[in-house]
Amino acid sequence: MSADELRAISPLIVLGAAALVALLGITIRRSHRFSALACVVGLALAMASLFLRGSAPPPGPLLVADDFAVVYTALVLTASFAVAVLASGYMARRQRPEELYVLLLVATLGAVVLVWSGHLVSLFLGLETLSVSLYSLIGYTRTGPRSVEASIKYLILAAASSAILLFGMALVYAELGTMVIIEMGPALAVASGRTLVVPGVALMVTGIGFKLALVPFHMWTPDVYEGAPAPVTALVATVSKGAVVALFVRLAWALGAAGQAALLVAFGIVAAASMLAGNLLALRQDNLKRLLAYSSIAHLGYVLTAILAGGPGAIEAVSIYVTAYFVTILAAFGVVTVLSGPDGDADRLEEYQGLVWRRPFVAMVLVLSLLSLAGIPLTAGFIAKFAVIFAGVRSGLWTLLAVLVISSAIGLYYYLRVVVVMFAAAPAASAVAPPVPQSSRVLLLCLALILVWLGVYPVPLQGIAWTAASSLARESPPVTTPLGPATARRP
Amino acid sequence: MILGWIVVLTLAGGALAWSGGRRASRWIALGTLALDLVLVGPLFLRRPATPAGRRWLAELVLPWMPRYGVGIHLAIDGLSLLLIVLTLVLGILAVVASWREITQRTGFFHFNLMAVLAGILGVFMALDLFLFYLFWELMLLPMALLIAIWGHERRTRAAIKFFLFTQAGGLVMLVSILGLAFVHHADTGVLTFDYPELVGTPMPAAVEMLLMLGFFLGFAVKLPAVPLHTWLPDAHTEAPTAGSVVLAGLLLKTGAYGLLRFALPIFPEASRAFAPVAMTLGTIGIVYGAVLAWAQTDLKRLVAYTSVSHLGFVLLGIYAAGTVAQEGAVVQMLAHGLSTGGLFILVGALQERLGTRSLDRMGGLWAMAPRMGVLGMMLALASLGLPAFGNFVGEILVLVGSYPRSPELTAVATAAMVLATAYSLRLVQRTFFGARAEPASVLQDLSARETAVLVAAALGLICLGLYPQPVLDTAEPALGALRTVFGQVARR
Amino acid sequence: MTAIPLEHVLLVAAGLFGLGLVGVLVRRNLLFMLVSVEVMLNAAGLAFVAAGASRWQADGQVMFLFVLTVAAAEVSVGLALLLQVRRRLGTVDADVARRLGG
Amino acid sequence: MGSIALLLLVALPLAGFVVLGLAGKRLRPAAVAVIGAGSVGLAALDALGLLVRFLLEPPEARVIRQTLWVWLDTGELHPRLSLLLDPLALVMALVVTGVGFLIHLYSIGFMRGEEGNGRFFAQMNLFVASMLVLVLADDLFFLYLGWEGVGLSSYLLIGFWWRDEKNGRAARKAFIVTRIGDAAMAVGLFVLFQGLGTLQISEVAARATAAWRVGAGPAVLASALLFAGAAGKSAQLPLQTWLPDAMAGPTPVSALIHAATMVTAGVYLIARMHALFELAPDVLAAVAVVGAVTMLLAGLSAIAQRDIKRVLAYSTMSQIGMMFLALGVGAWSAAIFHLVVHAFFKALLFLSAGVVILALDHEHDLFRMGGLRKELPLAFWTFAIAGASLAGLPLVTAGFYSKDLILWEAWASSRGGPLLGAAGIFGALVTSLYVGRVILLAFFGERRTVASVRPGRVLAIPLVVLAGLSLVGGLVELPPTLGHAPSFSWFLEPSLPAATAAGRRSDMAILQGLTSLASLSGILLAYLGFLRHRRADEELPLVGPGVTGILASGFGFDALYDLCVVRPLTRIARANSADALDRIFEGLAALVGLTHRALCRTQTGRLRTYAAAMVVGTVVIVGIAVLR
Repeated sequence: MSADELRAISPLIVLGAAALVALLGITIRRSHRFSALACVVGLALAMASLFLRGSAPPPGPLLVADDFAVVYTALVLTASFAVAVLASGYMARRQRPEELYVLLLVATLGAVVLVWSGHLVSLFLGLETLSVSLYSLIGYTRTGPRSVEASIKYLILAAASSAILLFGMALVYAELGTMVIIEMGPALAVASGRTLVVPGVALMVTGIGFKLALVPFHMWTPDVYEGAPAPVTALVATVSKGAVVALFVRLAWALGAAGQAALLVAFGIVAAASMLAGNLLALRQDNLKRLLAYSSIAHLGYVLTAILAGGPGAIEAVSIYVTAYFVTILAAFGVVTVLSGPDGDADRLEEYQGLVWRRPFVAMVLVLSLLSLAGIPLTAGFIAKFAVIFAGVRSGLWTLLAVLVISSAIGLYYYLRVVVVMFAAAPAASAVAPPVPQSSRVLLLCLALILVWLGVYPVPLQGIAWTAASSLARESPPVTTPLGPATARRP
Repeated sequence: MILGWIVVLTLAGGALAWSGGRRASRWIALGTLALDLVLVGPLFLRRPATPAGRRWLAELVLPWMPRYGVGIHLAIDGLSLLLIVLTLVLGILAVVASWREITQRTGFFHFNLMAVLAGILGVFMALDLFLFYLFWELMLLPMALLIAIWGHERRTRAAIKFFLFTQAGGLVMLVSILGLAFVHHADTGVLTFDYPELVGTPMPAAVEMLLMLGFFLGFAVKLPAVPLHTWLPDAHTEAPTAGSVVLAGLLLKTGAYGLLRFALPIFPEASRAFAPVAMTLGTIGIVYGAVLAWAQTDLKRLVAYTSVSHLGFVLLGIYAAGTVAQEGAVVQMLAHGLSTGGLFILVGALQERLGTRSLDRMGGLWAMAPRMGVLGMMLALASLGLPAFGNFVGEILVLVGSYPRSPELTAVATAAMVLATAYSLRLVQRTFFGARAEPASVLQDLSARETAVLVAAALGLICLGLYPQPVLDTAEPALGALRTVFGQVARR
Repeated sequence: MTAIPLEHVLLVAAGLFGLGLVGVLVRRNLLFMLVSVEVMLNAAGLAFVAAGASRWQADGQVMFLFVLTVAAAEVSVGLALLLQVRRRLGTVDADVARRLGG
Repeated sequence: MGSIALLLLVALPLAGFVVLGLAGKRLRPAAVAVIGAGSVGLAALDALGLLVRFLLEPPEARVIRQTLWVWLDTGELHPRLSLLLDPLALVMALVVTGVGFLIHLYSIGFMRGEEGNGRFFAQMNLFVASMLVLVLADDLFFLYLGWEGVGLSSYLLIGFWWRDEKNGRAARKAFIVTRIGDAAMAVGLFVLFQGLGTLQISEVAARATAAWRVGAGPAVLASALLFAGAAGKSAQLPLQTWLPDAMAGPTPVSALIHAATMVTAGVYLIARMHALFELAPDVLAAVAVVGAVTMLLAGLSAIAQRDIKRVLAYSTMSQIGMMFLALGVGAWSAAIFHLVVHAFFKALLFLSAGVVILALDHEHDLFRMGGLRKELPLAFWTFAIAGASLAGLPLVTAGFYSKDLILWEAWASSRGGPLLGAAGIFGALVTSLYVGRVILLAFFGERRTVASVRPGRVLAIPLVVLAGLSLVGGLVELPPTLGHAPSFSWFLEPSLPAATAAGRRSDMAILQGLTSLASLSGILLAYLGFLRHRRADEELPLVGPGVTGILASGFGFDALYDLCVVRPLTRIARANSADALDRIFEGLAALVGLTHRALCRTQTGRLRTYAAAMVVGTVVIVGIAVLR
């Protein structure tokens, strides 16, 4: 492991080190400030090291560090940073908050490994590190029965799904003989039969589908989102899903040849079902966290539609969508976190009645994020939805587009319903929510500004997304992918 | 360059009004709109002198999203200039009319009102289809908030219904816009959303019809073509006075403007084939709106349904294609804006004083409020299409223009004039004449402010009725340009 | 001795995997659900070992090692959570813990 | 100089309307009266001045044109607000302003002390201005503006006493029924415009004769639609039901609008567009038949009316039917002559009836009047003179000459025939019958009520003047058999072609004898039926109560329309007032809500349900992947 190889994987090392420091810190003297600081600084250093890696590729086939990986890693790190800041405010009033930051760092480490993985082993390891740390994070507020129930549900189902994923990988490996994702494409082209590969890929998709909460595997989402403490829900909704989306895109790109029409049809059904079910389930939800859970199912349906559109344009659309989705969901759950008191999270809709007149700043951030989720212009959500429809029209996925239009029309109802409740007259006896900690206030402000800035002037985001898409497209072997016509490798 | 300033100024004015106190916000809103009108003024004077070559009175082109071929392209010709002036005038009337009515959170109220007006101004100026769609969606949210926060009894339901209807239509339009862009891209290899370049894109008939229908659906929801109109009565009834004025006077016109600007010129063949269906829809709208207006007991719902009837004329005129019919549609748009805006202000004043909108609890108000009676009578007569008012000129031109295209529809539309008489006179009778339903309540007449607003609307209608030539001259070059693209449809 | 053909082993692994899957569905006690998940993981590990063996590559076994470690980690966290469930919800029965729903 | 006078003609009443409209409330009643009556009076003088000017000039020079401004100019449609004064228009203007001024004088006395006096005179001036626009317009669109303006002022004035809901309903009925005619007329204008490319009245006549041959489709369609418009405004079958209810307005309004001027607008329109109508002979025949039928039905109905004003309303309808008959047979100038004479005696009838009504404190029922001869001598004599002229008392009254001219044309002209002539004569008989009945019931027999108010001098002047005109008016047009001085039709020559009926003078004499006999026997019958054998139960002699009911209700048209048009439309509208189309979207929303609830049930919260869903999902996906 030469010096520059070490530098190549420096972000992972920094994250690991930060987790250790935080852990040791707890053993010496439990201080919430120190742990939080360690976590935040660790993430910041990791982000910095991400750009100071130098040009050398990471050693061995396990990890791949192309622009695509860098973009998604940056996203994951910023999301974790935001969650850490939110958690510092949220946990200040709880007992024994320090362990959360360790778990958070480990989860982030797992996510980054997942994003960088170019090999089945690193894929599995990244996924499991992320999952295991999530189990305990979800059940962190031990006192409430709901979060414990949520965590055990998540554990059993996640474990089962990763087992399914593993079995799928085994079948694929059995057929193709290689575990390196990039080599799978050519191996597939040369492979004799497809008897094992197709079911293998199908099983892998199920494992990934669970993490992305696509329709047949979505049922855990509302319970976990409602049960878990608010910052952890934000983590689950953003980091876990974002990393897995990156992985799915990389796999889909590499395994393009294997995906016969059958798989595409299956994916189409899943996407359509996710969009419709997500929006329909959220229609008259009175619990804000469950509502956001269902809406995130629908949003992943839109992402899957974008992926199905195929070609580098699709990857660009997905990257734009994921970025916008991250910022929006972080803002939304940030508000929920800030409003949550020590006795329980602020998830009942009545608590948000007339919020605009009681807590104007916080309410406006939530309104902005809801509008972005609904895809109203001048918000990042609109640019994202526009990119997805753009990709869809380009590849002529008319049925999926029709479902997208119908489901987002349905979606408008419940987003607007919440907004209107927030603008309604404030009830007389409304519980006075805890003051907003300074750090969370600054974070929410930044998120809101980014949200509007991306909506008004999205060109830089589109640039970044295009660099990510083209870098991924460039590395794949020159195989005609069914996900779209042969695309020009150099833009 | 003024165009950009007008939209920005309106939004800035709104933001300033939000921060200002209750009294200040009104004056700020009024000042901004007046300033906009001053900015637009010279354009109006420069109207006939547009140099032959240039089609646009004023134009602003800025890069925005080069990768997607999206740019900020604002431009106005005669047609959009007229509608912009109408927007500003009705905006001022709305602000003045709700001087006393809005008591809580007036700052935020004026912010929303200015945001809606900015959105509408943007719609009339945008030439880049993406930008057009952005402004199209932008004007919905503040309008929905106006209804939801300051509305009457069932305001939440009405606000959400209004929002859903238009958004769904908008989404379908977005897919059509993208479809159009890709068809253009496939044909010329250039990805752009710029209207001048997209016009005249050759495309197979089936695709053209499909895309045209997407556009038509989006606009038909806004310009309420009959089956898609059911959001209108709820939204108008529950909206505050200023909301109703802006909703009826302006938002409905964005649909008609969209048809004239985008649907017809970009898809000439499909529009020509679709014209009979659209004209029939228009005529059904006229009759259906009139019959329903006649049957209402709630005053605001009655006036709302008259809008459906009047806008039916506009739809008939647009698709009857030909100088006379389309200019009739433009005049009808302006006249309807003033007459229905005025009626809503009057109804708002009545609701403020009597606390009710139901006709059964009104009657015999002439004795106590003669000024309100006279102005109400004039506006009702205008809406039934009495000559010497703008509505008559609009309707007659539409009918004259549409007669050669289809005599039967024109006959039915003319017969609807009788229904218009029925509902207008019923409105006047049940509010001002007959016995007093509630003798106890004392009703003081219109204040100087309200009288000034209504007199302004009435005078505007009379000028439009007796001397509409300046309006026709402004609209003619714009419609002429659209028509050359849409081809000589109407047989002379 | 002749090498055992890959298909046979995969069948066994598939059978084991199916067993684990059914276990998760059928058992009411959370503990046994955990156990059946472990069975599924090990079945997948076995498949990996077989795949590796058929190609004379060590990758399969390396993967199996990782599977073992991860399975261990999961079980430990799972049992810890199980204790919490027992204390908080008073039962270990999967169907009783359904306060979250709708 | 002429054009300024022409402009002034319209400007004066308009100015009166604007001044009274804005400042009516603040002016004292005297000032209101001066402005109101004065403006119309000056207009009358102006019209007389123009008449003198026309008489001094040779016939072909008797035209003044004045264009105010081009109303609008789009594509090939460019209607101009332009006025045209030719002999026909001048005659109509003279009637409108002359009779109008007299009625304004009368209403100063009649409306004294009424609330809203300013509003009354403002609306009366608006009516005169609109009627003048209608009569003087040279462009059919400008005429349409006057046409609707007249309809509006009739609506406003019928509903003048707005406190009573009944008046409001009558006013709305009048405006809506006439608007049905106006809609038809509008479509007629579109047909004309599409066919001829212009709506300039003089231009239309020239181009129509050039472009269309006799009986051409567009010509027939356009004239039929214009006839429908005329029938609406002039209360002819089938749009006549609004006129009797229009009596709800003050009596001067009934006199001016629903007797002298507005209801004759239809006659003027057809006369003005005679060139177009000549291209559609069967439409002309229809005009004649409708005129005759309306004359008879209205005449018969008038016999059975209890309300003195409704009798006069049906009488007006009947007399206009006679004018339509004249137009139908091509006797244009005869129709206009009868129009003028009818304006004099019908206005007088209404005004004298007004005196009686005022005297009996707004009592309209004939059977509660009686024996007012000595009480109100002025009213009695003026009513009798006007009644005689209406009945067409031979030689002495103007009515005789105008009615006889029409009957002669109906009998002898090429388009007429014995049937129409006979109908005319029978009409004359019925007319004199109901006139006799009214006079006898109101002024003879024993007195039932005490007359409280004596008519002031201001009321008396118009009555006397109109009485004179009712008698002397006929001398303007003497038939060949009686001195042969057709100066009236000679005066109208440039605008309207002269009557064509050629026939031996002896036949004309016989006909005149017949009509005289008819009117005298009518009066005799009235004397016998209503004075000598006056029935106590107020029923019509000789006929049973059933027939009286039918006649009283104007042959049941009101009930018919109510049954098959008004009631069903109201029921449908009320049933659908909640907008059935809304159900579609409400249903859609409900459906979505339903699926929401159904899906929510899948979220049971049980771990094993989620696991089962996951497994099923996996199996399905693997199945699709492998099997497809």
